[in-house]
Amino acid sequence: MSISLPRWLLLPAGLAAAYLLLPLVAMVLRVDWPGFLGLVTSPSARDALWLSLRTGAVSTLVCVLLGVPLATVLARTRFPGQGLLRSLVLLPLVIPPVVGGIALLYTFGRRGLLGGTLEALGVEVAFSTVAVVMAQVFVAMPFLVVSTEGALRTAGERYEVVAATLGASPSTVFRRVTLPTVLPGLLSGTVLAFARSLGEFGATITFAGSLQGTTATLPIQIYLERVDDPDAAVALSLVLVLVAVLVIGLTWQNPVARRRRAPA
Amino acid sequence: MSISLPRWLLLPAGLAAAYLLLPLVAMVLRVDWPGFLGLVTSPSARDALWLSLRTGAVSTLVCVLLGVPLATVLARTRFPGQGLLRSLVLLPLVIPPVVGGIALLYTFGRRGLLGGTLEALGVEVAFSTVAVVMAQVFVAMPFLVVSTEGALRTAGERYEVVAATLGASPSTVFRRVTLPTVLPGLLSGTVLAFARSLGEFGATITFAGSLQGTTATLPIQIYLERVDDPDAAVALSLVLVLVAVLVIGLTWQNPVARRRRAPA
Amino acid sequence: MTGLDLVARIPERDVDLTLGVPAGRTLALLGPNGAGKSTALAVAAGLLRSPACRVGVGGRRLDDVPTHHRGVAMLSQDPLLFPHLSVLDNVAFAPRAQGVRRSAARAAAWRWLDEVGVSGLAQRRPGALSGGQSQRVAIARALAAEPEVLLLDEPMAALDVSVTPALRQLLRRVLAERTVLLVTHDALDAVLLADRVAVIEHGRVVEEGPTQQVLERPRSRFAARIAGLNLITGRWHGGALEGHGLRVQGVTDGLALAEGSPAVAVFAPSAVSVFGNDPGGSPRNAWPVVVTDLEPREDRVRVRADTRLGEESLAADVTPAAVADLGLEPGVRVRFAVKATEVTVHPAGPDPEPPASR
Amino acid sequence: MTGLDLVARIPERDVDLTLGVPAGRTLALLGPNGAGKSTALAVAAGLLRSPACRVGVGGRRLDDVPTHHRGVAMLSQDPLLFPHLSVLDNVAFAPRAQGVRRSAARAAAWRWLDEVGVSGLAQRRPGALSGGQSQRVAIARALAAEPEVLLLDEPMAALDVSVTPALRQLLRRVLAERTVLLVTHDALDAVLLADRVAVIEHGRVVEEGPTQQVLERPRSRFAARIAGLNLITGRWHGGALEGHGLRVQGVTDGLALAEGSPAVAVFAPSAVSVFGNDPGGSPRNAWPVVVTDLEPREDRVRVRADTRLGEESLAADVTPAAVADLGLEPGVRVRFAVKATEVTVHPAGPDPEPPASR
Amino acid sequence: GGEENEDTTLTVFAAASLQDTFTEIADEFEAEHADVDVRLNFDGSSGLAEQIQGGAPADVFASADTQTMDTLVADDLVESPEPFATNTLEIAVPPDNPAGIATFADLAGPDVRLVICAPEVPCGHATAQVASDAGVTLAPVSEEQSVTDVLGKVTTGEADAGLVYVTDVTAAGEDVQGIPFEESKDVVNTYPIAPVTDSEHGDLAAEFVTMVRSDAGRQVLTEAGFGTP
Ligand SMILES: Nc1ncnc2c1ncn2[C@@H]1O[C@H](COP(=O)(O)OP(=O)(O)OP(=O)(O)O)[C@@H](O)[C@H]1O
Ligand SMILES: Nc1ncnc2c1ncn2[C@@H]1O[C@H](COP(=O)(O)OP(=O)(O)OP(=O)(O)O)[C@@H](O)[C@H]1O
Ligand SMILES: [Mg+2]
Ligand SMILES: [Mg+2]
Repeated sequence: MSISLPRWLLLPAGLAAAYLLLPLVAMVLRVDWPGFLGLVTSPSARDALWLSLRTGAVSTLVCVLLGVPLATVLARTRFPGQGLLRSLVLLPLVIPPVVGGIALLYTFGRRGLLGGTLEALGVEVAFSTVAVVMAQVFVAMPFLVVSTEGALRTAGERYEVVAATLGASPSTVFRRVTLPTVLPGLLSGTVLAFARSLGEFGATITFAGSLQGTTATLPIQIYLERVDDPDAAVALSLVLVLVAVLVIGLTWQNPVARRRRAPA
Repeated sequence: MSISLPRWLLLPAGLAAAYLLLPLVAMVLRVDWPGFLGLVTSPSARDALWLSLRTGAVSTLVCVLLGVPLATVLARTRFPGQGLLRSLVLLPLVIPPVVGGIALLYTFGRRGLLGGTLEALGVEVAFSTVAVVMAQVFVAMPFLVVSTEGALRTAGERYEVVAATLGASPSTVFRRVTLPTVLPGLLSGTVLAFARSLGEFGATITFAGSLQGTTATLPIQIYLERVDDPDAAVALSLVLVLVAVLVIGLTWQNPVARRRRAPA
Repeated sequence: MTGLDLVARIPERDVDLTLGVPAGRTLALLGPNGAGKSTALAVAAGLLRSPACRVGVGGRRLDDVPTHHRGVAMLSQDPLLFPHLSVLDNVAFAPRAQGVRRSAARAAAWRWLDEVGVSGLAQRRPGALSGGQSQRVAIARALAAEPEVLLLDEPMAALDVSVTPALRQLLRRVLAERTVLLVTHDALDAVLLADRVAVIEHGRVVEEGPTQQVLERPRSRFAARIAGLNLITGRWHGGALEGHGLRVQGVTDGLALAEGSPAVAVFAPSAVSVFGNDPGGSPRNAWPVVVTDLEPREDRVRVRADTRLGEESLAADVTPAAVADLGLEPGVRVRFAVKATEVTVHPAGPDPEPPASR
Repeated sequence: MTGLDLVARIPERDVDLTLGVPAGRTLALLGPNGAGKSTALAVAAGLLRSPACRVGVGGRRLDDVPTHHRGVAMLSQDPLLFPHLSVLDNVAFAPRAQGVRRSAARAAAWRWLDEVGVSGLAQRRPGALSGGQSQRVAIARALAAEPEVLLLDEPMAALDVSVTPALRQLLRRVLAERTVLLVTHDALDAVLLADRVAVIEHGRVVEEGPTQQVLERPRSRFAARIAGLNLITGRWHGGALEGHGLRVQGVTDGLALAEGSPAVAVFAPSAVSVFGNDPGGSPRNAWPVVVTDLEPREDRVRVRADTRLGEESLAADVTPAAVADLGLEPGVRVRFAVKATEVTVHPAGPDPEPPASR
Repeated sequence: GGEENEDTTLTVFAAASLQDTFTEIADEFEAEHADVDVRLNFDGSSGLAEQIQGGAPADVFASADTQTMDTLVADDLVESPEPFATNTLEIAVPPDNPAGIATFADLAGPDVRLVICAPEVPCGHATAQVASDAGVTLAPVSEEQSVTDVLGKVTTGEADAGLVYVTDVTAAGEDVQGIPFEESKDVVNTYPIAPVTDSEHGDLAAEFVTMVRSDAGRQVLTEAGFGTP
């Protein structure tokens, strides 16, 4: 507010924005609008959208519930092998999603590492909606962990120390100080995780397969349509984009904006 | 250091770590070690690895050069439509990469939005190594932007204000105060972007094709191998993982650790 | 209530201190910047740990007890109010953390905010406070924790002079019931709030003792710079303090003193004039004394003298010229005169006598 | 050099101030917590903007000039040292930002660190400093910017008493050449560093004028609380200050004063005793005066009197009993006596006379 | 590579299932044309078609189905495609055949975890046709996007059976067991190949097409399990 940015910053920033947005514009221009509504309201598309939203929400929740603790442990403690762990946590990002799906099969599949155990427990995940969530969590969690950890480090632990001297237990400190302090970073991470879950395809189709209403999420539907009818794929992608803008817009803008209004 | 974490945090954190690492273990267990060396040192694999490293490095650089300014503008200014822009910037995350590749083709391809302009300039990007970098930048930049923006917001602008009162120009403030202050978050973002570039496949194969030595990166090679020989695909993935651990380990751990040592 | 025993040994900071605060007493830490005062507090709070450090409260060893279980609350040098909580919630934080219900915690927070005079700001965010307002909220937040042991790092910093006396009284009242380690740069804080004083220089305790003794007759260079005060304890009778056979007139800084209540009169040696015989004039206090001692210091001479009753030792700072004029030397009988307006009389707590543990 | 004109009108904070500092002068801002002192500084620095605010330096309107082009450096209430830079680089930051070469900037930084007495900490990170050390580094950092206009928010906060006098002298020297807005809670800072004083309460200037006038005869409640000092300007001759026909003995707080150099003697009204005739005894200063005025305040009475020469007005605080005893009323001739140890004599800068611009 | 002596580069876009065979044929083609460098670009047929529509610099396009080729013909992007290979479906089961599949009808068994291609993709289209011809109603647990995905489920044992092409079973080697079935003969998938209209090396492109359809090319394809059109 009070500080001006260097002018030259606007050039690369504008370039970056243009580069990210132009392909969207090109996509919108290619959409076959007369057929659009019919395409995106077909039962398979509706099922896929609904499934995507449900699984995306659940995955994001799981990512937050598991990922925030992991990020906190990585940012706030020191233990041997921590450096290695921090790199390893990133790997689902690097592995092509399809290979990630294979790895998940090797682990949780019928003949996988834990397959026997799971079978004994009567749990069968393959080809189920649970598998979709598992695939999404696997690919999306690193985003949440990494950006939350960065925010935790940037914020430092001064306020946590103060809270402890006021008699707050570690749990209270975590809930009432740590989390609110890193809220902007955590929200960014959550949004990243949600976006990545929503767009997830490779690991899902490999690990969970694709069946309308059960495992065929919107990206999978898009892939299938693409073979038949690229226009339909683009139209469906646009729906995905719209949904994402809506969800992200509603959940992300407001808290951040609210925070902004409070003077720093 | 001085503050203890809630014990119960270790449970979800451990679960998260296990969930992310177990598939890797399963993958390692499945590798056909006798054939491993031959597989991963084949000329096509070597070409692909080298190409992946080169393009990944360049993409990350481009992401940082363009993405950090964009993140700064998003975090430090207010303008009409900013909220929308912030959501839109995330979209390359949501769109399935293949659709992203199509959108890039629609934009920069010979018949795309800017195709005529580019052709007039004598520039042809599609199906070249430049196209690989463009595809990677498109999918990876949002990570950098979002996590850097989160870090900028978490850090606040107190120090930037102080610097300005000491007569530092906006450029100086940006270089000597803003960037160092958000270094941990920026590093996380950079690592995310690099990892995502390294693993990028869908947009690349669509926009840049899969020509050995020119556009066939390691993930594309993995994809092609998988058609014939899933074991080879897994072996190559392991190489990708190894490379990522090495690169990330070297570039990420050290600065973060160095920062940590300085008392907060 | 419980005493505090502390060994703070942090070689990286060149700090090696051993301090003890008896149960329910207040120990003031004085010392130059970087002496190690905040370090001592950090060790007591469990924020700084090292195998060479020892912290005990009420005989219980706390070395391995996490900060939040120590029953120790700390006011640090920087207010560090939680930026995401309102002022009210900042102050209610400690009661809430101790399991008090929201409404009760808020009520307590209102009370404390009122005590430090900023209840009008309860709904603000800390980012919208001035420096002194933040400091007051931070004081309220620390006091609201109602800990057994309280660590206060320069509580009066950034406060304007118009609130300082009232806040001192508030602290006096609150600290009376607690075991307190108080860092201050102001001798008056030590006089009014602390039972004992420790002077720290270069990470070592260079002087330690009852407040009156250390401030009246400082042995360390630093204490000498800030202190050298005359303190007379007694009771408030008929608008003056009576004690040790002296009647002392003074001003009370607007604070009410009950008839017969314990009080302490404070005045600087520099405020004491020396006369050969009763001077008349405006000074309300003029006591016959016998010079016991002359200490030249820089450009003045400190004259020490005992009251006729031999009970109370007082000091006066005069110029060398005055020493010559009046022929001052040990054994000479003179009068020490102090204007009533130079003497401040403060309430002295329920027990003006040194406790047995001293 | 350039003067500063300021209209700080921030309705959200209930602040509406108009202030002016002539070129090369220092204006001290006094006022209770939350009065709007820091707000005024923020407006001057360009950190707070609003259409209703006006900032001019040397006649040039700065309203739309970004902070870094204003030639204004600010020491804020919180040290806010850059955590990622060493102490040395923190202090070298401003010269570097102004394009000075690295080696020259570092040399300047060393110099400033030395001036504030923390050159031994140059290689440390700010995180490893004590509170007072941080404050000193922050002072050095602000001074190293060598701005035309300097904004200082409580520069002496958190400093220990042993360094305060030396730092005051440093500031005196540095501020003499600059246009300065100085926030302080200590009247002595205003006396020694400022030409004029503005007292702010509830976001409004309630009193403004030359330091001596405001501090000697405060009209506002707040100023009355902190001030009411006697100031006598003159020149240092033969170990005493001579001016306005008076010879004043005092102590110099260890600072050397050159023969014939301008100086100011400061003492509190409460330190002045009133006698019917020459009292003898230790007080070195006893001047015949004529009572002009009696002002009862709370538990004491301020007696104002002119020296025989009619040039200098002095005040003494005495108890009502003393007024009765001595039969004080306007026109009565008495003696005002002050002990030399109660009078501090400070160097008064190159020009002890009020400048023409006043 | 041979850029140092200004070789002509012939770019061939081929369906991913042709990876091994076309690599071999391209080697032979390079051996016969010393100054030609063949660049191969593999992806799913529809992906390749999109790339060509997007202006990709292709000289030859070999598709895994006629439908995709036809869309390019309609856009005038390729010239006169010709069939060069055929493929038929086969049942793939894990080596131990846990569900005991022997015939096509067995696939409809209640406890069989069957995966097939989605109807939108060519292999799924063929699957649907075989099933309806045979009067069998299939209840798959998953409808995959590509043959590779179907095969992946079978090789990892996740599925009890899958329907893929003969060539895929051949390529997968010992990881799966192939079970041919009579009904597949009626639904033949044809692979067409064509030079791209915009090609700057029209003659060479035509030569490559000829090479693929020559006896030498046929032999390579047959070894991989392809049929002759
Ligand atoms: N985090 C730290 N790491 C290393 N040294 C430190 C750290 N904090 C303080 N120090 C050093 O330890 C010594 C004692 O510091 P401490 O903060 O205890 O001083 P203090 O007595 O509180 O001073 P002040 O009056 O300035 O607050 C100082 O020399 C200081 O530079
Ligand atoms: N960021 C802010 N937003 C809104 N109000 C503010 C903000 N900062 C300060 N205020 C309010 O503005 C008024 C003036 O504050 P300011 O900081 O100028 O006081 P100050 O005179 O510097 O006090 P102190 O001596 O405590 O530092 C106060 O009432 C304060 O609560
Ligand atoms: Mg300290
Ligand atoms: Mg202030």
